[in-house]
Amino acid sequence: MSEYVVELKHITKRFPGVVALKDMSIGIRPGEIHGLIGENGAGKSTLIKVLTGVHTPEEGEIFVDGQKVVFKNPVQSREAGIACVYQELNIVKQLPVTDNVFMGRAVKKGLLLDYPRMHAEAEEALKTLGHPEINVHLECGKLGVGQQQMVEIAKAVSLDAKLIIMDEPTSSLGKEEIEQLMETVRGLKAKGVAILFVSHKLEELFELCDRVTVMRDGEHIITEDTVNLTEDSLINAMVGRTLDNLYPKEFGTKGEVWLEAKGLNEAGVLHDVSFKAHAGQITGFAGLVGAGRTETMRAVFGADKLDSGEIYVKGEKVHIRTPKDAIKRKIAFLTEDRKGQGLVLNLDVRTNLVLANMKGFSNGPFLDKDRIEQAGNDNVSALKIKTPSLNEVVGQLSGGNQQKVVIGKWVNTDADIFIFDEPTRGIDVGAKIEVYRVMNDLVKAGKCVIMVSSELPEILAMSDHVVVMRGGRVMADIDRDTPHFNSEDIMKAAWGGELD
Amino acid sequence: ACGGKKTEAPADTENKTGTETETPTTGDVKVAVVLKTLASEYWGYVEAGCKAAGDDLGVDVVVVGPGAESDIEGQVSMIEQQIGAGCDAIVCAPNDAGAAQGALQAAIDAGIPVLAVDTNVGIAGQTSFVGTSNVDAAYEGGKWAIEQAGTDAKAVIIYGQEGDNTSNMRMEGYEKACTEAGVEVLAKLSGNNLTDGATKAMEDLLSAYPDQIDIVLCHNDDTAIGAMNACKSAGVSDITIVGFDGNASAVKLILDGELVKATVAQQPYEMGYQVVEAAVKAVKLEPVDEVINAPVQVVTAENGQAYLDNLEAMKG
Amino acid sequence: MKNTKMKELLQKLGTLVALAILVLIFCITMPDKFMKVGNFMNILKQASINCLIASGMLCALITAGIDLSVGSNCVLCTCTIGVMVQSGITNPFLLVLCGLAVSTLAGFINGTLLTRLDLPHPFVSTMGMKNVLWGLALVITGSKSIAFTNTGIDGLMWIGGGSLFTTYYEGTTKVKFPGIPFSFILVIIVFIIFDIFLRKTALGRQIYCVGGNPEAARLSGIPSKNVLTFVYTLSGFMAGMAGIVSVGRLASANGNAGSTYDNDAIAACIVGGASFTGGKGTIWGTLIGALLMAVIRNGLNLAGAKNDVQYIVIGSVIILAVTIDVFRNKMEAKARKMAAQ
Amino acid sequence: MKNTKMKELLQKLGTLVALAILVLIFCITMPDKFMKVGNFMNILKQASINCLIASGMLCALITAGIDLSVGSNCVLCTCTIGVMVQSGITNPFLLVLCGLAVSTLAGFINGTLLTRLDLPHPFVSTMGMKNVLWGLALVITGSKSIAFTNTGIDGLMWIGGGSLFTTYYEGTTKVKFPGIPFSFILVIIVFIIFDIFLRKTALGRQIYCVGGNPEAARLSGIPSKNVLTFVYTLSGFMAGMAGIVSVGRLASANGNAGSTYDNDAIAACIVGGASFTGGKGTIWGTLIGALLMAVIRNGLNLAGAKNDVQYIVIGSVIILAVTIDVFRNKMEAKARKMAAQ
Ligand SMILES: Nc1ncnc2c1ncn2[C@@H]1O[C@H](COP(=O)(O)OP(=O)(O)OP(=O)(O)O)[C@@H](O)[C@H]1O
Ligand SMILES: Nc1ncnc2c1ncn2[C@@H]1O[C@H](COP(=O)(O)OP(=O)(O)OP(=O)(O)O)[C@@H](O)[C@H]1O
Ligand SMILES: [Mg+2]
Ligand SMILES: [Mg+2]
Repeated sequence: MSEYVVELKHITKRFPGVVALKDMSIGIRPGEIHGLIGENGAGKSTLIKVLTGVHTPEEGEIFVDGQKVVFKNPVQSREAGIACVYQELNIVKQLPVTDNVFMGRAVKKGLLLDYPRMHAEAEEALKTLGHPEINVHLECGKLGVGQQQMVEIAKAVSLDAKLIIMDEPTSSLGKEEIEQLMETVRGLKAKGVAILFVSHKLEELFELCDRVTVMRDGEHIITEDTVNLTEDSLINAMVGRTLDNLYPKEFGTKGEVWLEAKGLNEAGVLHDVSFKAHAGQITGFAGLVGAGRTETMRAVFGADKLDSGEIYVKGEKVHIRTPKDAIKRKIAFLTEDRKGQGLVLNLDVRTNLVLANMKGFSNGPFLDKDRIEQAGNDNVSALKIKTPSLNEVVGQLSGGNQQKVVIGKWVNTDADIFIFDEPTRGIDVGAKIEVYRVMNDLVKAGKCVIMVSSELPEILAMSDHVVVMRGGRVMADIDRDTPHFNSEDIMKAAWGGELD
Repeated sequence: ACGGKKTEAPADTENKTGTETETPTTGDVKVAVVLKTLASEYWGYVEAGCKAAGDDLGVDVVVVGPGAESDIEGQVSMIEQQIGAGCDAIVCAPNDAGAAQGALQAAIDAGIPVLAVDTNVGIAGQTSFVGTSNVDAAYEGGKWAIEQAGTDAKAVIIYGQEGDNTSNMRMEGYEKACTEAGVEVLAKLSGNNLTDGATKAMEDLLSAYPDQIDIVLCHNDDTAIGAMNACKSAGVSDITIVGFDGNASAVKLILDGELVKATVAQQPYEMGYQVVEAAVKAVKLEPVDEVINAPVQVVTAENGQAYLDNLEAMKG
Repeated sequence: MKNTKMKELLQKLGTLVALAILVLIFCITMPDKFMKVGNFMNILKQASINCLIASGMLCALITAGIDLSVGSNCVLCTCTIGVMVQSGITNPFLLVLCGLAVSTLAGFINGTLLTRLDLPHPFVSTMGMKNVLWGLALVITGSKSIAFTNTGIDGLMWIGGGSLFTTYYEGTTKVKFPGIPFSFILVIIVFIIFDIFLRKTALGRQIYCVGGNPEAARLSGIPSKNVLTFVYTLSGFMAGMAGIVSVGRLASANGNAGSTYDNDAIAACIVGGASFTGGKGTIWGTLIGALLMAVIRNGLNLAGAKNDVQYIVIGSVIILAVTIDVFRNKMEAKARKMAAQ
Repeated sequence: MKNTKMKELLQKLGTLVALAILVLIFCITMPDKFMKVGNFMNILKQASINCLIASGMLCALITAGIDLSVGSNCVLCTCTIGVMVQSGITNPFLLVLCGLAVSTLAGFINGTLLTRLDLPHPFVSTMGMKNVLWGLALVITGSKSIAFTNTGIDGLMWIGGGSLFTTYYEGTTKVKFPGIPFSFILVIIVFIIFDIFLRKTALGRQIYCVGGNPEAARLSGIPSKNVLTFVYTLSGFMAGMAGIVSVGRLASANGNAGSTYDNDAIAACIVGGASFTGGKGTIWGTLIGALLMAVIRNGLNLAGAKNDVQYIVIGSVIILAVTIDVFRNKMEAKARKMAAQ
């Protein structure tokens, strides 16, 4: 009997233009929670897809319970006892929850599917994940992103697997849901299921994992018991150097109010939302998932229609009906859903980088090739975007690098007011610092930055001023130099408590 | 580009056109035939006639046609190609006379004899037209049906594609026959030249005019078969359906005593044969009649068998 | 339960409203011609071939694909039978078998081309096949039409031409009730099977998955290629069924007969709620779409409308029907949003 | 620089290989008929209308849409001019203006229907419009064809029928070199403009963006709806251009002339590398696609192939051309993969 439930030995996997995995090895013990971390584009997702039979490696071997196996497709991997929650949502939006949970599997009664049983099992799986409220008959497209992620997790958990892989499962979940998920993971571990857990959030790894493997550039760097690791040693292994300050906050000079919302209302979504954001400051928006922060920003940006409310830009009352109006008013909005709303996946990096400012990169009707090239190269080096070239199709970049392209897209506009909705979602610690630096530079240049984030440490470290929302309402408005500027009070407000 | 003048004007007598070169021997003569389409039974007979003439006269005959009668541009292209590829005479059954005239002008300019078959091109300088007027042919068919059903009969017409010239002419002929005899035309509907469309049209006509229709005048044989289907499934048996084209399948139905009682046959094989004959004559600078009338025949139960035998013989 | 389901159905099918309105208009304007049992039976008959073809097309559309070869394929089936009958074969089972086999094979080739050659979209492969099959139908029939009447295959012809429960006025051969066309009964049977297949079987659900999110389907281990191959094979088979019905309905085989079928089938599906982006569409919606098309044609014919007017009206109604559906969806979404408050 | 660009182009266009092979085959098998300057000029002439229509269609396809109304729209333009000429108007500028205006308006309506009614896919709206426009063309011409020859609009007819640089044998009217068809020169001019437009202008790139992800485009400040409306208007305008060319090319206006145009245009685009899922396609690819189609038709006609054979061959070549492209793409990806270090 082997030490490992699943072991990968000397795996090499190539894609056009890149070698995603180089002689990579990893072993997962039964019943352990094994963390996997590495920079964006390090090859984590590729490794996982090799394990689940989606990609066939050029070299290397896979062992399950000491037996050599070859996975030609996901079914073989699933039959070998491996389940997976992929990084990107894999939901068929048009189908109900039950169908999604049972996608690729069938519970049959005679020739037909046994829907009553499938519904019951799907309900059960969601209940154990702490989401009994999700209606299994509802089409998935009608659920929130967080709920969709839960469906995705239920899909994996409901399989009777010996190894469950989770590729950044927490990136679209709120704090509460992350807690719930961790409980579930621990429960699975107790049942003897092994877990391979990918995350860019160090604290999650330390809290949850028994061992952690670090990858860099497709290669194995270390595998260590968590107890022997510190944040610094982990980061060092990951990026090849130590990072002294994870949150390099710099202060600008507080200026005029550049963006002000007064009494925004949208039936069922926003209720009397008002806030002010100053130039030369980062205004943080804190809250739990579904607090209405995204909806607020979409409304401000003209992506959704408001029922009532006023918006002032630099003191002037404006009527923003479409995103185009907003951009004209020098507002930029980095959306949280990069695939659906941020990028044109089948176009190249170059085009995506200038997507929001085609006019600015044109002479008359013609695009200025040289300037675009210049800006693209600047973005790639400033944001450390890992791509073979500017001509690469964006859809083929790793998740984190896609996020960086979206950031680049907005940096390339000459906006004054930047709204960043979950800007660091899914990007590695090193890259996060780059994003913070971008924000710092903007603030120092006297721009106005709004940062919506579900990560409290980030909010606390980077904001000059925090707006806390809950249920589509503003609960609190806290300055950095007031005593309420601490995690307890912000959480309290996010849960609906009164601050004195 | 119109009206290019020859340097050495040939004896420009009424109907012949000559080239400046010496008369070619029949062995090298190439006749290009561009039909409305080849993908139908009727044009298959024309093609067979052309080829047979080619064999008999020992000339090279190329027969082409676009995929559908509605493909006007396709036909223009074919005419251009045939002229471009070199031919001594060109025969055309135009999908659109105007369009064909435009394309055939190049042939006239180059002194290549131009002949029309089945449907007239009517281009200035045209050597000959072999065919029947669709108007007259339809008139004959209509008259025959009225003879059978009586002048107090009521008729419906199922036409082909609106805007199609042939369809328009057949319509004219049928209507002429009806007005002359005082037969009321209850309705005119399109069957799009397809059995499916015709079946639907006839079903709807039977619905709209129950027990009133005595005569169904159709613009082709597929249409007639469609009309027959509708009548049969509606239990209508006292009706006279007239088809057009003289396809073997329709003639067999006539002989079987089905509701299709007649089909107007324009002798496609004959037309094909005669037009090639005329073309060869024109190339040899022999005189050719400006209009060569192909006989029209209303094929009925009486003469049907003979007609079929004839068709069979021509194929062999 | 039953009630809510009915309500759901009604809600989902905005086109049903369009159909109802249309029928109403025709009933009011032409009570003597349109509003007759016989005419309604005619409409059912006239919709049959389109319904059968559209059912296969629907599956292709659900997978975000398209099958442009259905019309030619249907015709090829009829022509195959025609050629066999000409050569003296009259065993109905053998004829049906061969006809269906040819069409199913053609569908299978469509699917194989798409999946094994990794073609980007079935538009190309099926457009190519449309031409190939059309050509084949012309080749085997020698571009001639073949009549089936009096060839001794009345049993086979009954499928497309026969009616059940026909009643006559006593002692005459005059038809009182023209009977329910068997071809439409066939459609209903086929559609019930499709409904169960699409909603309740594993393969049926996989078709939606492949169309709704091909990547997710692949990652979930659904053999997308096999599913797609199956879908196009099924589409071919249904085209074959339509071909069998047209033996009796058209009483003739003609290689050029199928030119309008593809577009009619697509229109029926789309009007009935399917979408080019895949993952959507129901068989009952398709039925309504097909009936809608049949009713327009029928009504216009009864009104004696000319070709040109028919084109204009049909075009407008297609746009209108889909508009109504879109509008109704929007209203519904709005209502949901208000209720969420 | 120039060299690598040429290489890139060659690499990108696997269909060019298919075209070359095809030309070679015809040249070898029919040196006397096919391999003549005159014939090549014919091919260019024959491809012109399809090229013009396909250029507009390409834009629609890039936005993941389709425009099925182009054929009817082209015909409507010609018929409009026909009716005007019949009523005695012979000012070429006025005729062109009115023809283009009608087609552009029709395109604009297509775009407006799509974007303002939020229709799910332009298939429906443009299919509806196809019928409507066809009907209109028949209505205005009274379903009769109108001949342009000798109506005093020779200037206008020259656009579609004239040639440049025609040379004659000395002292005769016998044509030595038939001249480059002006319609094809027009195509080249239009295509160069399209190339620059699609590759180098902001609006052109926006068309690709809207095709790839309309929501992302909207949130990046690209007015997706306006871009789409523009695309369909442009498509209508190009159909109008094709209509103007056909005044001279067909020398007649006939309401039914456009039945094959839609599919030919789509085929040209798809064979040339465009995709139904949007975001892909180049104008030069489309040119090659259109030429490929024209060469097949021309070669088969010269070979005296029958319709049935033609259908089969055309279908097969369409499939083959796209297969070659897919295969070449795969090879290229593989090569890049092997090169990765
Ligand atoms: N299908 C593909 N085609 C081409 N290149 C790919 C493909 N999938 C991944 N890559 C490349 O392989 C490398 C590894 O990507 P992978 O998605 O495994 O990274 P990752 O470690 O999961 O990063 P992240 O943390 O951003 O999710 C990247 O450079 C990426 O661009
Ligand atoms: N995970 C979820 N669970 C339940 N409802 C959700 C969820 N995500 C979004 N919603 C719905 O969307 C509305 C507003 O969500 P919004 O995305 O604006 O919130 P947010 O504060 O930005 O949260 P997030 O962190 O998900 O972006 C909520 O009122 C809720 O109805
Ligand atoms: Mg990843
Ligand atoms: Mg949010």
